[in-house]
Amino acid sequence: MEEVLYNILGAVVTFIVAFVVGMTYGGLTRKITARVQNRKGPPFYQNFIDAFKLASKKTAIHHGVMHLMGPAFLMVTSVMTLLIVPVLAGNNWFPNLNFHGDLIFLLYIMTFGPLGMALGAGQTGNPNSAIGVTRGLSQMVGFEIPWVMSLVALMIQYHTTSITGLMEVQAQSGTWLMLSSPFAFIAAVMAMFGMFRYSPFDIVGAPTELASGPVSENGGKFLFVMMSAGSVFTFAKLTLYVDLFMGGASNLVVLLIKTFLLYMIPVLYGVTSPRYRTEQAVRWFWGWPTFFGFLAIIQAVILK
Amino acid sequence: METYSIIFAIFLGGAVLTYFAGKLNSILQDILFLGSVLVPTYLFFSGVSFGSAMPFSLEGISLLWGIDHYSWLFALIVLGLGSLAAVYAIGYMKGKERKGYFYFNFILSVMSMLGIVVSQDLISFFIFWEIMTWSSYLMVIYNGKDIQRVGIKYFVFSAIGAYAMLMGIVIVHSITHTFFIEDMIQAYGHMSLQLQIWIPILFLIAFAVKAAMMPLHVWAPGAYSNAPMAYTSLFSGALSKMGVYGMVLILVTLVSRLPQGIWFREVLAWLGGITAAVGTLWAIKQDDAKKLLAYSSVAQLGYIITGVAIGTELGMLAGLFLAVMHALFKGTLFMAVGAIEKQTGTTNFTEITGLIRKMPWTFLASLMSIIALAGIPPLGGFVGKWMLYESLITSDHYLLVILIFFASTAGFLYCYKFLFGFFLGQEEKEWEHVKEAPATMVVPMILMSVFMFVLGTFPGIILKPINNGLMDLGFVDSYKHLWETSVIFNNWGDHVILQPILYSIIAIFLFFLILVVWKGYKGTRYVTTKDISTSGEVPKEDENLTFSVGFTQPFLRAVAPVMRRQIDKYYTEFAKGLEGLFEFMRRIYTGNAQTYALYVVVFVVIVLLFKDVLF
Amino acid sequence: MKELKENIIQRLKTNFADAVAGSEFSYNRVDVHVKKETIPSILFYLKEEMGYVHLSHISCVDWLEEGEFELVFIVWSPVDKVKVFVKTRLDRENPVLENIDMIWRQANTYEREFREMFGIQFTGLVAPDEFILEDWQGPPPFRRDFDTAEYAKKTFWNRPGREDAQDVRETISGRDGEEIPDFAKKYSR
Amino acid sequence: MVNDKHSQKIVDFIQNWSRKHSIWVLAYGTGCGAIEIPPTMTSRYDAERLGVRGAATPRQADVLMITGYLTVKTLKRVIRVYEQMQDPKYVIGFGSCTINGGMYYDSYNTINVLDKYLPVDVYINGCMPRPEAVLSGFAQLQKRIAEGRADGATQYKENLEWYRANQKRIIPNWVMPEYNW
Amino acid sequence: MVGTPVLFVAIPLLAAFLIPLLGMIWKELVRIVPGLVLMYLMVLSINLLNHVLVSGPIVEVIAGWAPPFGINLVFSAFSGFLVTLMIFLGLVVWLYSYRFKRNVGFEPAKKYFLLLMMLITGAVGIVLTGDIFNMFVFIEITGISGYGLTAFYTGRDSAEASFKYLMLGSIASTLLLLAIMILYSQLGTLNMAEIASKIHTVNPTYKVISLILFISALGIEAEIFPLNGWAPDAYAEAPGPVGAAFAGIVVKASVYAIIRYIFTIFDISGAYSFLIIIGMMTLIIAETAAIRQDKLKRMLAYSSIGQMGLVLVAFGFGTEEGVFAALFLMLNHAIIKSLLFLSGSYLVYNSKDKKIVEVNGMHKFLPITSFLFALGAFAIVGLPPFAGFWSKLSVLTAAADSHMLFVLALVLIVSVIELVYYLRVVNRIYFFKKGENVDPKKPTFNALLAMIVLGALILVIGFYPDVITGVIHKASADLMDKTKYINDVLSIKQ
Repeated sequence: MEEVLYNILGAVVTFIVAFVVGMTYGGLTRKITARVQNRKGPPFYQNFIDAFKLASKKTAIHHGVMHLMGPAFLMVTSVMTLLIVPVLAGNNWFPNLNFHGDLIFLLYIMTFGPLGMALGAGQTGNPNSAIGVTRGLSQMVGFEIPWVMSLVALMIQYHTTSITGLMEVQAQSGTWLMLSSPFAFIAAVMAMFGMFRYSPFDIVGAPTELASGPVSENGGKFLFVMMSAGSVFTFAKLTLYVDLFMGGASNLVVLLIKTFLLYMIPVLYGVTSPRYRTEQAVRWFWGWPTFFGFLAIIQAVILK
Repeated sequence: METYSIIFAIFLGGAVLTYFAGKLNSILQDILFLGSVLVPTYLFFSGVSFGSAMPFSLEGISLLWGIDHYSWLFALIVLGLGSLAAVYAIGYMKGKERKGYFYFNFILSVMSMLGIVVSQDLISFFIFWEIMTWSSYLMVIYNGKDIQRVGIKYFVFSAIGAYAMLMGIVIVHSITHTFFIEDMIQAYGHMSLQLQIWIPILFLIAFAVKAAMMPLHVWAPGAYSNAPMAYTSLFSGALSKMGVYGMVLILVTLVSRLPQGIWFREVLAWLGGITAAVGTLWAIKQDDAKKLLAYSSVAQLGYIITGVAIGTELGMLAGLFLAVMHALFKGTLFMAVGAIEKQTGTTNFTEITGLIRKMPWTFLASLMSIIALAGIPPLGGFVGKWMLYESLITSDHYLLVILIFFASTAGFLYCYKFLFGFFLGQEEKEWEHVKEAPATMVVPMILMSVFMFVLGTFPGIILKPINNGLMDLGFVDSYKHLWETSVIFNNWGDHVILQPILYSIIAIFLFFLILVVWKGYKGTRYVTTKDISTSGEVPKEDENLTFSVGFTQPFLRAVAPVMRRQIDKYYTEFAKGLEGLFEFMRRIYTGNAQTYALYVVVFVVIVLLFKDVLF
Repeated sequence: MKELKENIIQRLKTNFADAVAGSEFSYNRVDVHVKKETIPSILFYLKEEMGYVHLSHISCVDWLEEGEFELVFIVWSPVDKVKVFVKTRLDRENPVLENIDMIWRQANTYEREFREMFGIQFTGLVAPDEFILEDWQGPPPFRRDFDTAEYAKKTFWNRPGREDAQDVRETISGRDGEEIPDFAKKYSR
Repeated sequence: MVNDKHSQKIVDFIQNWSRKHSIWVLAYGTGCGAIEIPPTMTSRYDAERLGVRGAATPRQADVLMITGYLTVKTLKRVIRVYEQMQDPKYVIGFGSCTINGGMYYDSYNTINVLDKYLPVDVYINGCMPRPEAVLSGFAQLQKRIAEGRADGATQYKENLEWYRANQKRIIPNWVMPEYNW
Repeated sequence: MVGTPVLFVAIPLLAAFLIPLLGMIWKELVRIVPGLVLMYLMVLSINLLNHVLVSGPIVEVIAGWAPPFGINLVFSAFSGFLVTLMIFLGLVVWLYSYRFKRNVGFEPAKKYFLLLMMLITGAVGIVLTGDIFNMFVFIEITGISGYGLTAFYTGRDSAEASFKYLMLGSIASTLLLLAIMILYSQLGTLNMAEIASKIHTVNPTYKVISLILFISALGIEAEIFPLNGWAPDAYAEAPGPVGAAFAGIVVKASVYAIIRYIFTIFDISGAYSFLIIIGMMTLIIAETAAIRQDKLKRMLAYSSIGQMGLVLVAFGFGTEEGVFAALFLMLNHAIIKSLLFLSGSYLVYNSKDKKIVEVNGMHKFLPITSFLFALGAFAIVGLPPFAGFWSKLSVLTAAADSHMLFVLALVLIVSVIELVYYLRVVNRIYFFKKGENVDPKKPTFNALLAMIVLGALILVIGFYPDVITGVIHKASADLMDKTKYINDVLSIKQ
């Protein structure tokens, strides 16, 4: 019983850390974007202000049950992902749930939220929402291919399908997988562009085009929950990448440095790129990233 | 073994009686129909024991009916889904014409599928197979719509498959001189290599046709969407599983003993993967729910075939588990479409929108089955998908797993399209009158949703029978028991414990539900979907803003080069060529007496000239 | 070119008795005055027989003093490279003309505009009532006897005492020669 | 605790502070003034440093900016957009046209005074106001929010009948849905 | 002993000649007498068949001359089975056309029944006789009545069809006579058993030429490709019951003759493979031709030709299994194809062109007829659990046991084609809208009864084939045993 309480407490702490870090990263992204565009930009805590404002905003209307539940779906996914990904190796305050974080399970639980959210967006009846959802799903089909290829390459090379297994491999050999399986890393990073939906892959939100897409009918508290879920999700995904390719992290500072560096790749790529069309984006993912995925698999088969 | 005779007698008698009862009283007909499906089901599960068989003989051929754990599993699918679909059909068929025809064929289909499962000899297997084919064919043409194309295509493909199987059967018979499956398995080891290769191929063609495998799947979309939905749930859920049943039987008992069997498996697995991908892409393109689900069925069967074809224990478990799940969720989905069709009169996404508040239970059932179909935890579909991927990865199918994953991810598009098209989007005045379907239609759907949920957390309930069945078939693998009641393993030792996942999902979900939704629900009120941000424009009452035409166009543009090649077209070209040839043949008979006389003379002369060669 | 123009006028005159040539404005323009009953037939003739396939414009002039509207149909031929101005006059009190949008589909838009802005009725015109003005209740606003300032004053009445906004004008005029503040200097180049 | 005046005050202060520093402007250009928004937002004037950023839909936005003249036809849409926005919400009247009609004072189809139809929290004068003026307008709005004086929405609710009467005076066919926030 | 085989020839022949005379007494007798005769013969044949199955064949000597000098009739298990089948079909056809007179008037009905009885006489005679020249005579009787029946509707097309039949029939007679001449010149006997016992002494060249002539001659009657040009026209233009009679009686008799020559009389082993070749050719070309037909009866005719091809293939295996399959197929084909002709002719009864499109939507007007047609269609393509399946299975099993996998595959492919064109018709009957100027005619009660009897037989054989397979097994064993036949016939003494 104590253990369970301990775990729950740890989960709450993990969540708070993820929330704070994710929000800060968001703010930093805006700042960096502004600097790249020769602007001063908002302060790095701007996202917290926005979130707080959204939370304090009145939310008077809804369009039905699925609309109400959409944010909850998203939050569940974020938290589940966070709980399954080992945040800090061997640290009791950041437990993973009592089983191995299995990669395939993770891949699927990660789609749970966006689909639930999409249902919420669908019920609002806004055409922009539906367009955004289909774009998002199409893009997902695009980037999941290189992403899965890189994961499969790791799995077959090291004969394990769990994250902890891959972390153990790195701990034992002493080298990060991004060095020993460079192609897998490249493919995964390219897939990451799609995952974080920064420009040129921001076709889902597409502010001037789709009126922010799926979230267009969500204001106030809905948007607050989505924003927090997004932040947590961002952190969870970054942690997953760090665990898989950068040997995990033993303390929070190292984790922050690694995740931040990783995060900058899509952000910096994004601020200098215009937006793709949907089919262009999908095809982009089936081009070079998939090629690197193939290379990763070939390497894995050779080194198996 | 009286039970078998009684069961089949009830089926047959019930079918005929039900047909004629329609002339007397509609309600009596319904009761008879239900009785003639449910009573045999009860008798079967209470009265039939494993290992006992009923031998008898017909036309000098000894036949044998019996059941083992493997066939029991499929009997469970057939009778379970059959009973639920029968209950559903009562509601569905209310007020429709040709009720007797429908009931008759429904009962015959259930009977024939059970017959296939209990047949321990090839002849009764084939007879029931053909009864299944024509009874389902009669259902496909039930609507009388497009039958010269769709119906005949279905029957021709089925017939090609069935005749291939028949050829296999008689070849086996010419060697063993009995029709028992047991004897075929015994004798297989002593056959010549050529026969060892050809006999499985002949059988697999038949099963591949029924399981809608590429490139023999072209009948499926039309047939599934043309049959009445109450039957299609059975058609797609159980009838297509008969192909899987036979396939596993052949793969395990025959092919696994062949050194070259690995090629069979690879080819089948790849065909299954391609089927999944192609089916998914075409499902994405459809604007009609029936067609969408039909292609989706093709795709799902692709997964199942891949699972059973790779042939490791995990793969077999995955394939058969997915088969059970597919019966559940695709059955439910077709039922949901049937309910919507009954209530609104159409199944086109571009016409219907916003039914969620009108048909909440149907929506719930559809949502559950879609989640299961997409393979998202915590429902049962995930377990099957997980095992499939793990089995593919652990058995070194690296590229196949990518293909399957592609199909599965792209599947989200049509999953969402289905839910969005019917239930979400703008609520329209046109559909304001729509009510929830009657209880007889809703209850089976909800029941099946519950099963899906249970199987998602405790897959062991069904994995154990699957495992027993595989053992009964003589399936040998070095890894034993890769499952527990709520844990799934792969053979590298990685595992997922399902219970805590479910609990944590439910806990977190409830937490946020209460925190956000409930709090929000109290403070908020419902507004119609006309009240959306449309740049200030006020949508008119009859104006539908739902985005439903060309829903997945961007994605389809991305995959356009693949979609351009349709297998159906090649078949059509081939058929056209054949018809041309036949036309030429027909012209041999000129209708001219002189020509005929000439033929006679030429015949006699030629035969006389070549008499030394001929005689 | 001159011969061509002569030829055009000649042809129109022979076919339409009421056609009167107008004064000459520029080298590629021909003006023709007709009665309003002739408009459909002359336009049709121009399009089908003489190759004036392009309807460039239709304009309306309010001759308030003469109590008439003048409608000008400008058609153009890509072969002749000549603009023909077909002009007609309508009674201002009861402006009715036959609909010609079966000759040129795009005439429909012009006709709707004239109907709304000038109150000219086209017999047989099939189009929604509203064109640009939603819920318009006043007189047709493009007629010269429509006093738009008065209408605006009446409909969008101003704040009492602020009708002329004199104080604002004074404040603004007082700003002349004011120094530019520092923060603004950086940007105001 | 909620009834406690002091804690309520603190909460109000924090809320106002966050609202002040996070102003999401609905991207809804009604007139020629819309062209002044891009320079305000982009590198030269960079309104984002004040927390001002664009929002795509009324549901997410805090501020409705009436950029320039407002025709009768547009007014209808603007009212609808305003009513779709969620509390707290503010209106900025932008340019002379919103104040007294500006150069369109005698036009038959543009309104003259915006605050008869919508509660305006801040007017920015000028024809057109330059981005500096826009920024100063935002600063003014922030000040009013911080002081808790930006209560246009409350006024609108309280005096709904008067506003409705004015609106209906120039939009005779009132087909809009009921007021919802 | 309740009767002798000679009655099978004598009674119908007598009845045929008496029919015009009886018609003078009472018009109704014209259509009652044939029925009575056939019923009597039916009882007789069943009795005899029972007897024969237990105690061996009956050899009847005519005019007191013992074989090999006199004409003899052999009622063995094989021939008895066929005779019973023919008589049964004759009975069904009679039942079906009992009310014929009411529609067509007295004179044509008189001719019809007369010719029908002659047809049965001839066919039964072909099967029973033990003398090749006698067989020639019976073939001529059959042929002449066949020409007459084909031209029954005295129209232009009927006459043309009849003329084609007549022309090819004359060629057949010529060839047959030639063949008989060759054999007689070599052996000096016409008795089948005698020839069979002496055939090994004949010069192979004469033997082969004689056989080829026999096959060519009989092949015309048995509808072997390319000798079957008359068949589609004749079937299409003759009345429905006549089509059934052709398919069930005439063709069966001709096939019997071919089989008798190949299996019993000649000892040429190559003949079996020749049977397979021509059988396959017939099967493939007839079925592919059938799919492109637009007239119902013509389609059925081609289908019938194809089935006979399959029968020849089954005989061609030369094994007892093959013979069993062929006989079973003949039985099923006789029943099912008769049913199809009988019900099909009502489906297009009043239409002008007898096109397939004119059966559209008939199930609403002729529910039972339509159902029976569908049943027949399902049965003839070999769908279980109907009768056709078992015979098709036996054919396939026989093929597999003879290791003729190529034949097996071809038969199955052709089955798919067959399936397609039958399904098209059934779909039309049940799911298409009725054409506007089609006026369906309700079948008469006895016609319906005849069809229902056939339909019931299909179901009975389908569900429980054992009722008939015992007899067929014995019949096939009988055919295979050549020496027994020779002994049985030649041992008869005065």
